[in-house]
Amino acid sequence: MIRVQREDFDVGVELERLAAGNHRIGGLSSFIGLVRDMGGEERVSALTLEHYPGMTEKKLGEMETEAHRRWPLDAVLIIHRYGRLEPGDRIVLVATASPHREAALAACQFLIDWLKTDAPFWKSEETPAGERWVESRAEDEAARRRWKLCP
Amino acid sequence: MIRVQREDFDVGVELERLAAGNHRIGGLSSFIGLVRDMGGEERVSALTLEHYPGMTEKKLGEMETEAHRRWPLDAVLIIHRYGRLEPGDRIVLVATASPHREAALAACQFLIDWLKTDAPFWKSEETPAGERWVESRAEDEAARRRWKLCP
Amino acid sequence: MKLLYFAWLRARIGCAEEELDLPPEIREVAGLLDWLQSRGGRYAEALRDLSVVRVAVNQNYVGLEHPVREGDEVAIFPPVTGG
Amino acid sequence: MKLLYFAWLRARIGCAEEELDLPPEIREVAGLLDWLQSRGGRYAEALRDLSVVRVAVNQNYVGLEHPVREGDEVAIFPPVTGG
Repeated sequence: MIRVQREDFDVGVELERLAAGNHRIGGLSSFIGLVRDMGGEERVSALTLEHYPGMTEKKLGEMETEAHRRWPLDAVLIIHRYGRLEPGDRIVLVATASPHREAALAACQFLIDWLKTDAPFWKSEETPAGERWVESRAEDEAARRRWKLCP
Repeated sequence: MIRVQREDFDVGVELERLAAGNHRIGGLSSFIGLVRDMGGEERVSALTLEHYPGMTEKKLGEMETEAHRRWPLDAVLIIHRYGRLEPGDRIVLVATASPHREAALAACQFLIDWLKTDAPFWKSEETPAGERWVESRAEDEAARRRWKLCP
Repeated sequence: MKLLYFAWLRARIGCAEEELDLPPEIREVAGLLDWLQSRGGRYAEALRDLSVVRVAVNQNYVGLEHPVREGDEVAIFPPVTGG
Repeated sequence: MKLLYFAWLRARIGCAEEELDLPPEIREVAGLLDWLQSRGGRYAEALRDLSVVRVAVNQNYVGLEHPVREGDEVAIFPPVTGG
């Protein structure tokens, strides 16, 4: 399941719901991305996430489908927020459930790696020196390449 | 932090507490192990987890220390339950928090892999054919070897 | 054709969305970007370094040689930084 | 010496914990396991296949050649299956 929203989410409720009633699930892996108070050397007082409505849902849906194709998963959840967020706020939740831990763990890592390079979100940070757009990281491209995805 | 307990735990509360007030954290990775209703071909109606009090805490503590040595982590949490559990019940929570997602994800996988082969817990399953002890899996040993831990 | 701009490309061009009557000689993304640069001013400046420009046609990432047609939704933006 | 048994080893031996006056000729884990097997009955049966037996001395995993001493806590159990 895919959700793109301004509002915060309740991690406990979301993870509970993901596995509820499905006793085939043996492993539930999750990753939560949070707003940090530092961006490089600069103190960050807030972050604004812009996205491309329509394409965001499409790309996240493709990622969900590809994860199901690669691993035996019982459930996938991606929630990504947009709008203005402050340090400590949740940005993203990726969760995967499978009979076996290996599949859940690998799929969760795959999804967050792919999401970092391909989900159309952009961050701008509020710093003492003014507002600035976050630059993409070469490490994120390297992490994506691990999964042998088409360009 | 390490906890070995009979009682269930609240995933939302635990993860919230792990990151609370620390705005250096950018990634929070977690794994939850759940009781499955199948063990191989057999239907499992319940599971009893036995452990070695004293050694369990010692081994989990060593795992926490080693994770901190290998990755820049702001927090580590391992909660493992013992006693009688039913399908869908939570068994274990491993959670790791770091400024960067790579460290959080790798450390979480490392901890659950190591825990599987070295934390002194044993499962017995209640099946229609009677009670039986779960056998260890060769895949778990292989997963452990990935991390180049001493034997 | 609908053109969309995001993040600093939107901010530099000063526009989030515009309708364009595609000049008939433009058949590919590369030609579209050339044509936008040729408008000068904010466009020329924003699109100066194409190594930091990504393009999606109808919500799929595409390369410079990808065809563009009247009726397409073309989005132009920097490398993404979500998650 | 304190001996602890867990899981099916505990169930087969029918005992979770016992105190043992270590015979002075026993200096290593291997010797201790031999000696326990030589008790016969449930011990001999439970310890028949040492490939599925693990040993911890003072809560550390050890091999068959590890020394054992009076006062040690020695635990004998099958491969672990938690998590």
